Amino acid sequence: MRDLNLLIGLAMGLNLVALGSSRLPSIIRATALQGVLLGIMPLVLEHDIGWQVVAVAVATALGKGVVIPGLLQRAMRAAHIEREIEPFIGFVPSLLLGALGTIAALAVARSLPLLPEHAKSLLVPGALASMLTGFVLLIGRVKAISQVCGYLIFENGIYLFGLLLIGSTPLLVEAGVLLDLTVGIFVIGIIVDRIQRAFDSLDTRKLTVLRE
Amino acid sequence: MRAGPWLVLALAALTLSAVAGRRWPRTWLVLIVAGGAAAAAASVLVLSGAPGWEWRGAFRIGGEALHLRLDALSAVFLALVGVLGGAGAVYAHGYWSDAQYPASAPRGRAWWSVLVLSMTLVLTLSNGLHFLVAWESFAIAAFFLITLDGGARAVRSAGWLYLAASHAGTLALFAFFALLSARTGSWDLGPMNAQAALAPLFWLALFGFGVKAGLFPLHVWLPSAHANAPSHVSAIMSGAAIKMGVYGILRFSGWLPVPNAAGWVVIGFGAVSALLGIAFAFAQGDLKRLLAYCSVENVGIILVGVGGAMLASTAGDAVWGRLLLAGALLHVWNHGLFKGLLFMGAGSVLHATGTRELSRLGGLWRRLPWTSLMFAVGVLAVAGLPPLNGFVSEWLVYLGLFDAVTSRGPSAWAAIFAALLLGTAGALALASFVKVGATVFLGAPRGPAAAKAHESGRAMLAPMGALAALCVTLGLAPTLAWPAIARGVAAWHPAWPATAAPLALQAIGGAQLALATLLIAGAIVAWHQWRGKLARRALTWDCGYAVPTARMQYSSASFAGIVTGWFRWILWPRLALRRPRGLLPARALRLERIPETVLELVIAPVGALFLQTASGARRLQHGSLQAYILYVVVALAALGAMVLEAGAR
Amino acid sequence: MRALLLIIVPLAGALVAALWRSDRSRPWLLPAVGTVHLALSIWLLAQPPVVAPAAWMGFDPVARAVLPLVSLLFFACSIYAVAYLRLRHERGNRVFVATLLAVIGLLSAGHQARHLGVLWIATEAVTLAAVPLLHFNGTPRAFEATWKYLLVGGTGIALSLLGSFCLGYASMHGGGSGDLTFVALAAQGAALSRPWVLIAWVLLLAGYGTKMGLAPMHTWKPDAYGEAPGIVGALLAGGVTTVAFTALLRVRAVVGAAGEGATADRTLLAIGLFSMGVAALFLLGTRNFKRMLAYSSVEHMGILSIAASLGPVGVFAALFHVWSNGLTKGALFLSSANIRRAANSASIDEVRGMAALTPRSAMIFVAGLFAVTASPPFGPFFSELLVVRAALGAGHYLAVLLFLACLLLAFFGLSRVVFAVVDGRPRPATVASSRRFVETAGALLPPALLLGLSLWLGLFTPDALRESWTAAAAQLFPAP
Amino acid sequence: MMIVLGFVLRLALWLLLAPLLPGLINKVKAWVAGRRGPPVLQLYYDLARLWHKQVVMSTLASPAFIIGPAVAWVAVLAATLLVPLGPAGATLSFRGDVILMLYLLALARFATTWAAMETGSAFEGMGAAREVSFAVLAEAAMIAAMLTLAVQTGSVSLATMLAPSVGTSAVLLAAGLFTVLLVENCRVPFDDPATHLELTMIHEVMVLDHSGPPLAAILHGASLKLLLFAVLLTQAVLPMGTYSPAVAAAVLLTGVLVVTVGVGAVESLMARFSFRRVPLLLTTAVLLCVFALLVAWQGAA
Repeated sequence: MRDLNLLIGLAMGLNLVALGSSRLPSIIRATALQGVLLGIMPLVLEHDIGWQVVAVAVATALGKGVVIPGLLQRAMRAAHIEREIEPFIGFVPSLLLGALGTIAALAVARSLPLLPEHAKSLLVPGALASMLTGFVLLIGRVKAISQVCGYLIFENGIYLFGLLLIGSTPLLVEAGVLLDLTVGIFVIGIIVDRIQRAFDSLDTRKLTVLRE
Repeated sequence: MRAGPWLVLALAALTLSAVAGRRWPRTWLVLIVAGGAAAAAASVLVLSGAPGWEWRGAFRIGGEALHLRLDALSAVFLALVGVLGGAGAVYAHGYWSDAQYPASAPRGRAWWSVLVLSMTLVLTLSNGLHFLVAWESFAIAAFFLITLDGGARAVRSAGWLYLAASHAGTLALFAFFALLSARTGSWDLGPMNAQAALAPLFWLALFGFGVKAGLFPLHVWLPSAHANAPSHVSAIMSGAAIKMGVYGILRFSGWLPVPNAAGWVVIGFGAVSALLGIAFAFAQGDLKRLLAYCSVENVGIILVGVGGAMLASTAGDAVWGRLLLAGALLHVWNHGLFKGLLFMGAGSVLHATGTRELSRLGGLWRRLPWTSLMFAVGVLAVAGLPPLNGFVSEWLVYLGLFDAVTSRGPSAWAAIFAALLLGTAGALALASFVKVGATVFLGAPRGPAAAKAHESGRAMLAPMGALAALCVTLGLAPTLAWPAIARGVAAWHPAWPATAAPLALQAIGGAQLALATLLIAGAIVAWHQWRGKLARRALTWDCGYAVPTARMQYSSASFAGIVTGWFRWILWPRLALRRPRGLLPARALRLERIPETVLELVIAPVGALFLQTASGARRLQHGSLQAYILYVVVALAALGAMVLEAGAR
Repeated sequence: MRALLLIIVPLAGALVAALWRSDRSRPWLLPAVGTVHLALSIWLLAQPPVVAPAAWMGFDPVARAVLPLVSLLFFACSIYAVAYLRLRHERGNRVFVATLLAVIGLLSAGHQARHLGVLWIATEAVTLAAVPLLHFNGTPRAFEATWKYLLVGGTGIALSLLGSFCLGYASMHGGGSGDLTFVALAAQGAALSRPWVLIAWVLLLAGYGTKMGLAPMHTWKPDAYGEAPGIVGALLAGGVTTVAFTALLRVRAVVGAAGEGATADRTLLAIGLFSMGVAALFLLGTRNFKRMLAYSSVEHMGILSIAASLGPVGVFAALFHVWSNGLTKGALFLSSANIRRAANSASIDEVRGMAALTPRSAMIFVAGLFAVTASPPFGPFFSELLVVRAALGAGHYLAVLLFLACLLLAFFGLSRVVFAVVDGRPRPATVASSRRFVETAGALLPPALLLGLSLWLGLFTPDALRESWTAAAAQLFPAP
Repeated sequence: MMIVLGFVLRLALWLLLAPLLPGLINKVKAWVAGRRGPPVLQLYYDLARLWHKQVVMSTLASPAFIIGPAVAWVAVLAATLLVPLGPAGATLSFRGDVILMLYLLALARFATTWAAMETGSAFEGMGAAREVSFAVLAEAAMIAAMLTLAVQTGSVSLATMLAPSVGTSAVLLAAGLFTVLLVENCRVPFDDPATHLELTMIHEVMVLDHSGPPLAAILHGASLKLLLFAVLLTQAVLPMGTYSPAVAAAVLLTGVLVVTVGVGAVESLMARFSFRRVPLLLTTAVLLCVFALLVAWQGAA
């Protein structure tokens, strides 16, 4: 349990890094690292580690930690952007929001009716904090890449919550969920790439042609 | 003889005519006249004492078994629909012919059939679900008929306004029938007066049907729709279609219990409609718009009768209620006939001159003698003057009101109010139709269009002649119509059985006949005697002014000027004025426009408010994905709060 | 097995399409699969199979009440697609045909899913599979629409995943065995942890509501429907949204079993009314007739949501409305696609007088307008009347008032746009562009068929369908 | 036989007596002004002369131009048949005849204005417009007056309505009806039958183009209408039912004379109102009649 909480704590720290950083590479890196951490978690959580669990862990770590960040980095280089500029929610307010959110997540998780074995775990607060971070990035950032990272972190949060159910849900379902999530992110990555080519930019302020 | 076969025949002929309408105009004409005649025959049978006809089929539509019913109340309206449907079709054959309107004439015929068919169904269906279906298809058919000449922007916007208003009414009926069926557990319609809990539903029906009937503040769609529609369509819209609203109000105040205030409200709105409708009519400068507003007045008169009957039935089934309802029902017929006639006459004028502007017409009696003659009959009838039919029904309503006053019950106050307003409205109607008749047909032509006018063909004159003949017949022999009307009254209120014509009605019939004889004799004598003394025809004397021009004639706006001033508070006349300046003024201008007050000063601002809200809301969808995700978060929070609040309780 | 064929045949078709060589003959795979799919689902509708209670997938009453509609819609679209893709021969259709077939296969899976996790997987898969369809036109606008569809839709889908987890946790909290089929969850009943059930409901409502297009999560809809080809719009509006709706119905049944049905109904009613209001306001102002259809879809999703909150009677009406709305919307999307193609624009500022240029499509478009605004005798009239009656029966007078007011405003907005497009005198540029478009049978028959079916559905609702809706309502509201 | 005789007698009474009234009024006016004035029978002479004159018709006018006056005359005459003459009663009486009477007067108005509009003259258009406009308020006052009578007597037939028990409302009703009489018959202060300034006239200006026998019909019709109103006013105000036949006849005759003299007195003492003030006076008449109605309602309760 302590190992798990340590990993979750790290992931929560990475949330703050992603919120506070203005440089896109560091956001991508923080997201990637969080993905790898998430990949490790099932190994820590499960008591009897079969090949399926290892496969899921490796797939998660590879997908979230390597493939998608790689895609994003390629798009970033192609678009020649390094920095997030003029975000809708500034970096300091984002960071404050993130910190407050983390505290709130801890408080809220305490008031939720959790099973006794989950009461001490950081899984629920970690999930809430990551989801909040994801939302802040999705709502507050201008560059498409930051938004995709936000979406990834948001999904990481959900993944963390899903770990509560590990062991009680059939593996087939878990694998399906994972596959869907990965494909989803992959498709998003592809679209980002296409947008970069079509608009020659990844600034979402240019993506407001469709409006009332 | 039974009415059922005739009705089935009518439905079949009308359905066939809808199919035949696009390709074969003559077949269509034969079928629709046959259908109209069969419908009228079925109604006449029921109205002359044949048992009412009721039929339940095993055939299901929308999950409900077909249920048709023709009782005396439906028959009163169905007879009118049959007559106007047939007459209007004949008129359309000349007025909106394939030669003149190759694109829209076939469509017009098909929709005409649908309109008449669906009105027939509205009057006979006895199932709430099917009633709504027929009601809406009637409304939509009317919409497509109004916009037959879709090229003109005015026509399109008039059509849309009609459609929008009609839809608002239909939605009220939607709620009405849904609530009715939710309360009773069945879509089937029929007498259910015993269930007192149903009384509040009347307000929904009053709104829904009131929109269609053109009750005063709900009339906003009516003037422009009736003015811009092709004239045969205006004729059936004003003559029969708005009566469907009256039918609805009557039907469901007869079958359902009504709240105690219903009679007061209906008689109040009726009286106000009568007065304001005719005040607006008098001020109009557009021939067909004037006629349209006059329909508002006449619906008001009808509803005064209906409201009075409701008051009487709550005041212990007082006898005067029957007179009022009989007057209202007779006025349904009368108004249908003379307004159909007038709109057809207006159509002939429009056909001949291409304009509806009173200020461009004039002196048409010489070029359109037959149209003028029949229009004059319509004018006399609509002004409620003896010895024509308009007077008889108004007289019945007045008599009922006077009786209500002398009975000195609480409803006397409503009757006093209504009688005063009706009297004023009557005088205004006379003024309006002197104005119409004079500016269109008398004096000198005010423009080249009027000077080169030509008389309409026989297909247009014949139906006008038929309607005029019916107007005269109903005027001179009201006792002929009485049994029919009395059965209609009995169908509305079973405790008011049909009796023989009251003595006073017989007397008025005799008086009408005698008066007509006297008038015709007087006219003939005068014409023969005095024409012999005709020294010469000369320029109008005009106090000696020797070079009169047509533009010096009193115009429509100046004729109505005094009364427009009195009703300034509701008419809001808009004036564009350029005074003559200098010694030798070159130009001067005076334009008066009467706005659609309710539409422009009430509906339009409210609509603008909605549009403003809408455009404000539309700014929320400004293309920024970040905001869209924020909305998701907000929705999540709101839903969470709702659930929390529910949990807290 | 027959039920599984509904999924396998299209997916196999997708595989074949991906491998097929000829661009010219490939589109014919669509009607081929469509016919088989339709035949299968009608057979299943007439003779429903027995579904094992514990099965993860199955053609149960809820699937039976909705899936044939999707099948029908796909059939019409597949015929239309042949004509459409012939017009668009300049663009390769390999991806388009393959993904279209995959979408219908996954939709069939989603409708038949009886397991919380499987349901989510299938729904998410449909969302992703539809992406290539959306940017078929390959314009920057199409990519922008896809981007928004993906991120807003993705957020929603993630929320519904979280909701599913919460529901799973509620079951675990109540000592559940880890069986996440809806039957098992409902069987746990009051044992489910209520707080977690409620949290799950909120998340699932927001999540699947995004997929359905309930306001304020509807924002992707106008963009996606506006930029995607008409067939895609028809399928999204009539098929994909219904998966999310049946998902909500299934979850609502579990929530009801846990004893929180009333709370769920309150939220459904509120979000439904809100959606209708938002849609009505947007309809009043929009100047693009394809976006108009999207807002109309939002409005009808609101109606479904309201109906779903009214108990078994309401659910019956809702399922009826799923059918009538799906068919009518299909006709509108396809006829508007014709008009859009002929006029080369979807803005009412540029398009008018289409009654003269594409008379038959315009006629279907106008008839569709009356149908979709609940004018009799089309299907939506009857279904909406049932909804109103159910709401009045439940005593929701204020809600009905708002409902009718929204219908009226929506009618104003819709009729304004439709008549602006149809009436008047066409612009010269429109006349020129319409010369390149011919109203072929392939482009006219599908919308006409759908409209005809909507009419037929209203007037003569087949007993088999009524019975299937009743059975579905009974499945979702089991008699105590 | 008696019925026919009575009918002929009453008809003769109406037809022959009517032209006397304008002569009386003019005599009163002359007397007040200290002039000798035209003979009382002047209108009879005028009518006789006009009857023999030829007719001139505007080139614009249709046959209705000369039929109109005949129709108007018949209509007024028909209206007089409904009005009871004190003890002699009415020729025709039935429930609701009061409304027929009002509408017969309206028919007369319609025919006159229609004929006026035939000429296409601005002057006659103006007169017609004024006539029909002021009639609107007069009509409301008449309805209110008739309602008052109906309330007082509980009847809706002129024969019984016009014999009310005298009530407090009589004064109000008298004032209201007298005003209506003045406007309906185009007397001062609404109109000035003596002036020849066209712009200020109502009735006179409408008949500018009429000549010969039609004009005679118009003039005679106007005098009939005046008599009708005078008879109506007298009987509406006085409790005719309480008198013996002879007294009643005398009272009616006196009443008509008083009304006639009253009209003459008003014309001598007042100036014509400006047109802006006419509606005000008419509204006052309406209000007087409505108040009379309220008082009658209270009194009869």
